[in-house]
Amino acid sequence: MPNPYGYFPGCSLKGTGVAYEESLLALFQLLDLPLAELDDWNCCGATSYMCIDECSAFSLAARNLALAHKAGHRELLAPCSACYLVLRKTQDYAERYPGIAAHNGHLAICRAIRVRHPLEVLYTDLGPERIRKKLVRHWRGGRVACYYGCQMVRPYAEADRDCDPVRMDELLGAVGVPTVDYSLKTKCCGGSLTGTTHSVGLQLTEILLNEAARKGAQAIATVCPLCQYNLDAYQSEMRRASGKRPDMPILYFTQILGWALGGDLASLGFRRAISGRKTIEQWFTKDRVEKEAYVR
Amino acid sequence: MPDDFEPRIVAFFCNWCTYLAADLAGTSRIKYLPNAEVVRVMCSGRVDVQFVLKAFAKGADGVLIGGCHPGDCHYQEGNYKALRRYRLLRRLLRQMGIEDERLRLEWISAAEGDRVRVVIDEMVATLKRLGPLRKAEEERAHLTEVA
Amino acid sequence: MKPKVAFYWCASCGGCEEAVLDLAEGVLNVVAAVDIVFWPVALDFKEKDISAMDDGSIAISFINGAVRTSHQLEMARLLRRKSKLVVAFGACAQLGGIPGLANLTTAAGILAEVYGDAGTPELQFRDDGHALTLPKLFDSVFALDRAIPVDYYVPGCPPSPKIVSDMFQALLDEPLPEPGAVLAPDHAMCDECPRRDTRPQELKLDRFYRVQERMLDMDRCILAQGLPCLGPATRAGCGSRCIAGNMPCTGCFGPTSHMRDYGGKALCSIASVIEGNETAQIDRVFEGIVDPVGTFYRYSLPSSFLERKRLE
Amino acid sequence: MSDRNGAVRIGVYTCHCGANIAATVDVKALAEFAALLPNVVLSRDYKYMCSSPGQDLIRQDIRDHQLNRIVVASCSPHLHEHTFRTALKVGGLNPFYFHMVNIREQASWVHENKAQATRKAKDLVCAAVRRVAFHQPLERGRVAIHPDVLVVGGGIAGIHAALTLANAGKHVFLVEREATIGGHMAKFDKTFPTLDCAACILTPKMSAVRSHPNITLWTYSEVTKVDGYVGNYKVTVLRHPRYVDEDLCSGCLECLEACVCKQAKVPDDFNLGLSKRKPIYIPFPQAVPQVPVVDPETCIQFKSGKCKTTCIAACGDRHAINLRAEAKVEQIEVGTAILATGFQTFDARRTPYYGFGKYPNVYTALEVERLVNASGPTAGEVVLRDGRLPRTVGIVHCVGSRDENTHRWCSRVCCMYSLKLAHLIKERTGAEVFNFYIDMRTPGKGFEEFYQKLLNERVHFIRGRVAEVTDWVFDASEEGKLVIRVEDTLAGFVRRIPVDMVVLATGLEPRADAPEVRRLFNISCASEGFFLERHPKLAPVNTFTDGIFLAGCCQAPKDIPDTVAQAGAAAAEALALIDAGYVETEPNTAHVMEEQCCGCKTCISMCPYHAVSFIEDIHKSRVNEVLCKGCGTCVAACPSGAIRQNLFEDDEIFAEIEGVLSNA
Repeated sequence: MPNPYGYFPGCSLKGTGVAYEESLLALFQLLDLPLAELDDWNCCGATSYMCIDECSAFSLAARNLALAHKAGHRELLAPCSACYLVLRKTQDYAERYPGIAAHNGHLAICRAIRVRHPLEVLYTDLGPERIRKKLVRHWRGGRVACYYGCQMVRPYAEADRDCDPVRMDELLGAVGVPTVDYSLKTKCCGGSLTGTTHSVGLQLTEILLNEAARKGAQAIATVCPLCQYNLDAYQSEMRRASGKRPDMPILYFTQILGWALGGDLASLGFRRAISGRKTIEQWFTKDRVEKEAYVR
Repeated sequence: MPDDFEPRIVAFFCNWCTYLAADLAGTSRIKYLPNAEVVRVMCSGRVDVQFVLKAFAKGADGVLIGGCHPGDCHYQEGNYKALRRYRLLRRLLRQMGIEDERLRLEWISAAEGDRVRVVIDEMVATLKRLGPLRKAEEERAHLTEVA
Repeated sequence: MKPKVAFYWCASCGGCEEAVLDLAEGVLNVVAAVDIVFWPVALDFKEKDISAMDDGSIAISFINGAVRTSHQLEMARLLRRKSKLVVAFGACAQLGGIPGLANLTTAAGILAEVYGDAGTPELQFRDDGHALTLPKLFDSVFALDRAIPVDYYVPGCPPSPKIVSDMFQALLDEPLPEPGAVLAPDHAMCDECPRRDTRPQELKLDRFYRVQERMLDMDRCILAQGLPCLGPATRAGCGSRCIAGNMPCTGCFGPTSHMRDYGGKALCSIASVIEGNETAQIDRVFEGIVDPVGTFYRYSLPSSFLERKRLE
Repeated sequence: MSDRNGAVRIGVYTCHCGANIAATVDVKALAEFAALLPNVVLSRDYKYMCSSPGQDLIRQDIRDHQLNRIVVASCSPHLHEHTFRTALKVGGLNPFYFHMVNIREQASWVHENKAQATRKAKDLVCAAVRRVAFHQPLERGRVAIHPDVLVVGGGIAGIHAALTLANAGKHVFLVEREATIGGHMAKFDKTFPTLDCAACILTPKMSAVRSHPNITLWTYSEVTKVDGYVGNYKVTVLRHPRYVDEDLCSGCLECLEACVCKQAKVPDDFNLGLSKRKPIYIPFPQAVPQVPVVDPETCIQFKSGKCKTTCIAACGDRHAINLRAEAKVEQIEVGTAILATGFQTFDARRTPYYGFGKYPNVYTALEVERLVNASGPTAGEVVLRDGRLPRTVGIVHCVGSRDENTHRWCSRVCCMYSLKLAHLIKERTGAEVFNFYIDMRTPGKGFEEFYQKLLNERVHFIRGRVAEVTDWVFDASEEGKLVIRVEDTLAGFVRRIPVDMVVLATGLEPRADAPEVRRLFNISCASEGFFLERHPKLAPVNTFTDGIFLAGCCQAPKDIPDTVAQAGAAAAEALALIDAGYVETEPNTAHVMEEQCCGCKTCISMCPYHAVSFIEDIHKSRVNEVLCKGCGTCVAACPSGAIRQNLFEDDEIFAEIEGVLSNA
């Protein structure tokens, strides 16, 4: 049994993004990659904190990193791109501006931890080839647009290339999922604007959905709970806003991989989807799975 | 130590890299602290250990040796000689109660004007923390018992 | 009438006294030539006898040993007053010598080192009416010329018989040498080293040894064998006795007149002939030199630029 | 010291340098301070010491006050040491009885607090006064200059420099890495702003090089080693085998026809892969020399050894083709060298948001230079990779220039070549052309007029840095196009402009191998990586290594006229040295005091130039003062202090150290 990755869920994965956590845990179990959730973790410090009081935000992040250090982890998994960015940024700033480190004791030690995004873990620690070998279910669904969002790749292009990331495409490709060339893969999903300046946020998500459809995608795969939520939750409003009637499933890459590797449907959180439920039905329903099992 | 302590640094700069970097800092109007005074030599390899000891003995709080980056020496390998002497000398200085930070060897190329600022300002800060090399009164006392 | 001469020892081991006797029968010529008025180690004269003499009535005082107590200082000053010429005799008087290494610590440090918690005698004590005052032990050791003006220097720990007899030659008949002269050749001893031709032109030492660590080849350059031999930096005239004994030169004859800080110059030179351009490798090479000060300033710390260890 | 040099009478001169020094250093106080220093008989301050009245002042005082030492506190010795030494000489004093104090670059310009700057200046002057007392009269040595010249790089800079020298009767070795000379210019169709044909002005010069009796042309070759010093460089050149003998080949090119590979399959580097070539090829029709090259990577004979070698047959009894040819090593001696190694264009893949390498219709400017070139892959037709004619073209300026993330500098030529390309594209295709620029930079003869001309030709100019080139569309009008997203900073909003073709105006950067070349010739690079000139204004083609000169873009981005001018200047500098016949060397060499040398041989291994040798019969070391470059490493290493260095004597340096610390 390899020693586990430290796992920092962050608020989203316990709330709006619970499907992400479910599928992530299921997938990592299928791949025998143990995760150990951080004990007594707190808010990562993203968004609101970061723009109101940076130092408090750093302190919050630093505490989580310090906890990970205390728990003896060398690596900390942050599935939410916002958490991932704040943790990484905190380390970077502690490095560059000793003043910050002075401000908060935790920062001194937090550099020892390697903050990682699950996508990058799957890609570098396993890689498409080894994942292909574990393939159980053959893809019967349609084409998928891989959408990475902005925070995972910028400014720290460590999880993937900063302007045209490809690792999700390659991983999904490895399990037979056809992906489309999607130019907006790192464009803004609307972020927290959907909460503050709703119309603008909506506009941004709509662009993403339309372009995906134009490129022939019937679903979008994401790596971040905020992106997923923005794209998933407001499609009905768009229906009202414009003539178009998008009803596109917005999936987590972990759900697709989990399904392909034979994960138990119930454990992959499909039922939590808001949009594109029909498509999801078609692509992932139980009977279809049994049929395949029978075919094999 | 008094707050108004202004460290004195004697800086041996090689003619082709570090001295030019200092000139570049000038033409670029980069501002740095006035505590370092430059003695120009053709190559860091010319810096005799005696020079460094003399400087410390005559009241320098720090000594800075500036040469070309490894592999870039205008005289091919003078800077390596400087490096070797420096490594052994700092051990001797340690025995004599002189902290490592007081003797600094830096590779600064002709293009690195701002590096001159960074190094000198850093060194001044460090020396202010360390305080004067010679705690004049009692030390004088020691050395003048026979006078 | 014969010139009056005085011998005196300050902080020294007595070897320099021996050195005079090392002249063997030659010492008789000396004795014949001079009238010895003071020589604590050999003859029973008292300090008061010197005090009684007229100033300048002694032709030459030969003082060996470094100055490290108030009494040695007094005696040095007394002899200076009474003598026309003062000769700093031997490494300790000339450079501070082995006792000079005490400048790595202080008087208190030394007493603690030597007596531990046995306690040290107080400076004053009396016994059936007699009072005795111990001289003050200075915190630093000084070469003789830091205490009094010196006319001539005779190097060596101890000076070799040849050097000593040459000295008497030089001082007992006219013309006298240049004031301030060191009475020995002014070039480095490599020149006289029996092994000089075995020194390679390309020397790149990849480690240093201590004497006990290596069986030395009898007829190869000792520096080339990885021992920090200071012959190249040290004044000639010793007759290469250490080399003959297959030991490296440790520099007792001190610097030539072309350098200012003996240890610094010697270090600078030896550090130049090693292997390695990266810090880590260089440091490995120097690991073999465990005590740089003891290696390069064994006889000359008090007369070096830094003179003594900095006070914490 | 006076016993050594007679009574020392020092004159100290403090320069105001206008306000450059006087503003931050109290020059009056400094002069008064200096007057009281030991051996100083006279101390003055003056507005500009380097001016001729300033120098006259020194000359006059030397006579009137019997000065025998001079200290000038002004700028860097690298700037005016020579000036003042000459003044001493004219004044009848040995020029080396002089020391210069740098209170401008290293005091007034770098400090703000006047009191502190003045204190520092005083210390430095005090040091100089103590030092100069020890100075000795010295004579400069002379080194004969070998008349031959090495020119590295066969672009327009190297070509022009080589021809200038050759026409002046000097022999030139021109070494070019590629199989042909011509460099980047050979790839261009027209040149701005005159739009005259690049080939028409370049190719005659190229063939002139080939035929010139005074030029030895070595293409496909590299300099691998440089030894020696100004006037006497020994250079090793590696000549890669091109497998076709330059002397035997008549340039008929029948071998190309004969090659068993009937159609060309190998991407053609000269056309940046826009066309294909055969394993045996000639870079371009006007290549010089007109001699094919065999590419061992792709030639069947090299790969399998089973080729019919029809090329050899075709060559017949000329026997020019020898597939077993091996690399040759040439050793030459030259007195001077001109580096004209040029530049490389910025790799557009480093800016992925502009889609180069992702969208086929995104081109680099250099590719388009080939497209518009009559002898290029499309014979001058500007067509897209799928053969379509572009209706709208967007030219993105400053790709890899003026950018924190790539290169900070302006590449100087992009604005103008973008205008040129805009004109040519419009002329050839009638397409609508957009320029996206940060600032239009047209500072050159006829440049601004050319810009006006383009405006009148109705080429569009949008001021704003392009955010991205993408294929995502808003509406049908953008279908199948590349969309350029940019903030139009004049209109004040973000625009989306759909185009068929995108041209990236990539900037100029130092060649990847610049660091190796720099070390080879022992010169410096500026921070951005271009070779460093000796002085930005006063010695723009010199380097800090005597006898090595710079020409063209290896020193900094520049256009063809500037490059040619600089090449001419470099040639002239070389000629000046050669025709003088000798160069005066600095006397700061080392010498052994033989009676003090103990023959320990420590110094021998110190010298990388083998200037120190051991004379067995007297058992002493000796310095060859011609070979000695004056670093002083052996001086520091000499254990018995028997080696000394002129101008950097121990006495002088110790005096300087005590001086700077005198009021510590």
